[in-house]
Amino acid sequence: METSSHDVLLVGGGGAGLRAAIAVAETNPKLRVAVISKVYPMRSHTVAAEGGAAGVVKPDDSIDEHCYDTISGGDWLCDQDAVEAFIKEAPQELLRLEHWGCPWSREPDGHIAVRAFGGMKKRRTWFAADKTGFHILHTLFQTTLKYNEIFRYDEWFVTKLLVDDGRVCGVVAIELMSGRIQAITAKAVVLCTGGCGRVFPYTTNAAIKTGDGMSLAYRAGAPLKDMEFIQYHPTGLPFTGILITEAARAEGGYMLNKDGYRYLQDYDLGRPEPKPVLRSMELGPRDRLSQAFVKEIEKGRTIHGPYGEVVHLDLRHLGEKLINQKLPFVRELCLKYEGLDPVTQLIPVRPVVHYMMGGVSTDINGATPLPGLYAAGECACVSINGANRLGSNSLPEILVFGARAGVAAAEFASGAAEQVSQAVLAQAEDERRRLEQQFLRKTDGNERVAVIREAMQKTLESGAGIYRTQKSLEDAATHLAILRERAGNIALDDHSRTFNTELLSALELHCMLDVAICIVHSALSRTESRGAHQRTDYPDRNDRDFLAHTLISQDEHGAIRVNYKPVTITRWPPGERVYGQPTQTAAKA
Amino acid sequence: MEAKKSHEPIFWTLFSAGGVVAALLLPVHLFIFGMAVPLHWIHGPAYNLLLSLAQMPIARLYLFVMCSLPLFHFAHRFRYTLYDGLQIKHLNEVVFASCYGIAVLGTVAAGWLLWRI
Amino acid sequence: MAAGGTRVRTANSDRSESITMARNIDIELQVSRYSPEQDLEPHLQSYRVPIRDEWVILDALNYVKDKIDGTLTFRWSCRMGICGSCGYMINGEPKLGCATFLKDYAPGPVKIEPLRNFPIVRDLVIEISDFLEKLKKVKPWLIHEGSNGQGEYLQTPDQLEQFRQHSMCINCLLCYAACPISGLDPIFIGPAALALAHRYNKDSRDQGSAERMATLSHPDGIWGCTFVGECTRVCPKHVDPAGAIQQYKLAAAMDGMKSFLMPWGKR
Amino acid sequence: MDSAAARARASAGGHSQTAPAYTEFHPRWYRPRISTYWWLGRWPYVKFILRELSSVAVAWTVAFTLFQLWSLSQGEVAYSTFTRRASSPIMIALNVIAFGFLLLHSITWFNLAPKAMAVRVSGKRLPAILISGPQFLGWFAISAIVLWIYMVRT
Repeated sequence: METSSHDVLLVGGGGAGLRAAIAVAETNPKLRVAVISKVYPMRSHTVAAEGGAAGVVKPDDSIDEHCYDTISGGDWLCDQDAVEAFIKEAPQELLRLEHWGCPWSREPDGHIAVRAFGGMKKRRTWFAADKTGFHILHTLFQTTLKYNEIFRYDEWFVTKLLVDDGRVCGVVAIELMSGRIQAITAKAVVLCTGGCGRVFPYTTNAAIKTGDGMSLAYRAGAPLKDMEFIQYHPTGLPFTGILITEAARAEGGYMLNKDGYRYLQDYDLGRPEPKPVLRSMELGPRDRLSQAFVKEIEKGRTIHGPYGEVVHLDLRHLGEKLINQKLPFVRELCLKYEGLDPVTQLIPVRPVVHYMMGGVSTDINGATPLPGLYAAGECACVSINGANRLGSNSLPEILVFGARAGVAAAEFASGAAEQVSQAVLAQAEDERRRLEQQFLRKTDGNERVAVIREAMQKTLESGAGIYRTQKSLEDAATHLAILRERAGNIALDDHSRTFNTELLSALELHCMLDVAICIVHSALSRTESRGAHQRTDYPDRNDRDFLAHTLISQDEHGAIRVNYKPVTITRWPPGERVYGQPTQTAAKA
Repeated sequence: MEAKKSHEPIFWTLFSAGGVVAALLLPVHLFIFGMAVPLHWIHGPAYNLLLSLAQMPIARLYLFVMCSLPLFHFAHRFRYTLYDGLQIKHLNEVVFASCYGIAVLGTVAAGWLLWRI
Repeated sequence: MAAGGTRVRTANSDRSESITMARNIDIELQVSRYSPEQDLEPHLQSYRVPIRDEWVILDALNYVKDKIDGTLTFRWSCRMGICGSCGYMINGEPKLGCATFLKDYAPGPVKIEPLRNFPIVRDLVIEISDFLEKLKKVKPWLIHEGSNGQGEYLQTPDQLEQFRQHSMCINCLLCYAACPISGLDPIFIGPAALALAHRYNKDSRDQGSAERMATLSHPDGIWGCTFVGECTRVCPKHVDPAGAIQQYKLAAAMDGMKSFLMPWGKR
Repeated sequence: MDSAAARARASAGGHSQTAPAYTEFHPRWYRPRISTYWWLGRWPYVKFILRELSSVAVAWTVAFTLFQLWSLSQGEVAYSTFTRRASSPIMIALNVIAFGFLLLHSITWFNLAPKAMAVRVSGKRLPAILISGPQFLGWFAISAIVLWIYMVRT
């Protein structure tokens, strides 16, 4: 088998991967660094982030306030040392991006402009109109072109991590263009493969977000952390799941039920004011808004649409000028995909799966428990998002922890010896044989990728959606076990070597099934409600037993193990999450 | 390559200037002398008057500009039309020499005629 | 395209799940197929798919891939017009598959082919490494000498406005498919890359325009463009590459004239 | 690698020279050829080629004018020969066609000018009409003045 060799290998070419690549190149220009990505880097899903990136920059703001918002927003499941490091470094990273050319929106005097965002008590969200992710990704990608030392494997799919004596020393990957299966060895591997929204039927996530990196790490024996915490974004378009950014609410949009009533006032989120109030009503956190939607359905106050129940997002009172200036992409998306103009019409929205708080368990430098393996971005869980991520924290997260993981991996690789044993090459050879036999040459299967994928998505939606119960989760677990069995019996129409996307989707399906199983089992074990994980059979938060991270892993025999690891609390002891007017806060206390 | 790099802006400038002159001045001239007079929409010019008009220094300058710059406009544009329309970029040298040859010859002819008129 | 190669395939009842959609109205897709392992050249294959109001071309292709023919090969990802993966020729026009509604082509047929002016890898998948080389050539990154330390480079909204439009390029390459020069002259740097170069040149924080001029003012750069204007017309993000290139020509011409008239002046 | 490429070359004879046979793990791209008549069949391309061909009408008009000036310089007899020739049906037909192309050139030229000129006044880009408009007005004015001089002075 052909092999190639690098010092640091970044799996995934999105925001985290590219930021990490630059960090490696800057840390030690002598290192042979490579980015391997299943799509061209500028196609990565970072591109779709809209609203903005939070970073403390204005004089009226402080690191501590951002920390508090993040920690309370995460329902005290955040590791507070990680949060603090993150929030201190976020503005520097955003500034670095500014120096690399990111076209941040500006104040009239030329300084960075900031906007309000859900769950944030201060205005601190940097933005580039409502295409922030797009500009960040392209700025990073174009900046990496400057570094000749960054080698790219574009449109290669990693199928396995090579592990030798407990240490990760490379990957096996398939080149889509040629169908070549190859071992790529490296002293350090950084997973930056993004999230797994595609395990659900309605998601803002792109087709490529299939949890590949989480599954790779899980199969290699690394634990996944807090996988039960899945963020629903309260405002997705009903058929496509296309995201209508939170910035639409930050600029003053209202959430209305079928009576035109701002229903969030009924859910402990404050009183309706004509202008947006920080940490109140429409600017509450995403988990609470999505949960309020389900309650509205139960009350029969939602609107029946062709794709199920919806509520309305009302931007009409903002006026055409503000919408064009601050939310042009929202208008473009509504016109294009819903045939309506938000300047004059209501936007039908529903909660859709948006983000995975959990992921590959890492420390504050992106290191996983497996030596040589690092992770950053949505596929990782450093634990800054806890049980519910605040909007505009994920873009700085990919930058801060992309850079940290890059630096850590570079330092590890600088000190490590090349370790490519015969056993590793044999593993790679075995993997190649597996891919050939189970997929490319297999003709006797009778299952179809899309059928199993759809069944899995429906199972997750009904079993592990916004509200879960013991029964729904157990049913889902049973169902997923059957689906995993069936997935072993997939037959491909396509046996071609060249750009075999059906093979790719089969491999992705296996990754998604791993991730789905982890989600359901993690959710089953956590018998409390916290943030985005709401158990109707255990409606209260239980800090005595569950102020802890779920760690799910599998042993050599494939048996699932769930463990817990205490949350790191430094300066912010667990308290109640209060949103809405200060007067209400006082009344409640 | 280096030589071409430094010259292309000059050719493009001539092309643009010629394009402007051609757009502003040529239609009315062709309209008068190519259509209106031959078709007797307007009366034909008296020879002497026309000659004295053309002999005015300002008119000579005007006519020179009107003839020379549009030829450079033509040379540039027609060159690319041949490249793209006929896919003959490999004949670059021949095409280039012919197009600009016409432009230079036309300009010299115009200068000579207007000098002697 | 070999007309004889046209075969119609529809969903096998045993394979498609219970199809909830109304099947009374459907439409014929004619999709360009090319398998490098079997074919010498592309041919069209027909599929019948239902029409639904909210379906874009991409939904129809995915319907085929999922239910009728798993070998159909195409790129896609975000399906919201921002990742730039799904550019195809749809009835001869370069368009994004995720932003083009199926119902607009009723009663059909709709012809879907790979983007023009690129080598075809397979079916609708084109080879784009050439574009990435060209992109790198124009140095699409901020060049700023001096202090790269603390504090932001100030930029007023007006200064941002100068290049904002040209920064919207999603590299979907529809402009290359629309540009005849890109097809005729493969070394022409092309609309998207030139527009991105212009984007950095017009950025008030950038000081690299002189550096970029060497590449751009080359005959394969801006001078190759004859202003067909199609790149701008097909651009789904209104980047206006044609305008960018002409503006750049004007700037380069001024620059050229200056050094021609004043060779002693500073460059 | 080398041997694979050699195999690819060796098996090329089986099909055609431009399309070597597929070799496992080596992508084989199909490169469509561009027809010589690429500009036919799509209206935007036809329009483009017509616009570019207007340069021939420009050259023709200059040639016609140079011929006129030469006749003028050769005396009254020569000039009357010129006017006679200019009145022949073929010349009139040619000039009508050329005139059509000149109009096409003028209109497209003025309409495209705003694209090339991003004029900004107090931060806002000047609308296209404010750039092309004055050019059209200038064109009409110059044409009117030339016509007026011709009518009055001759």
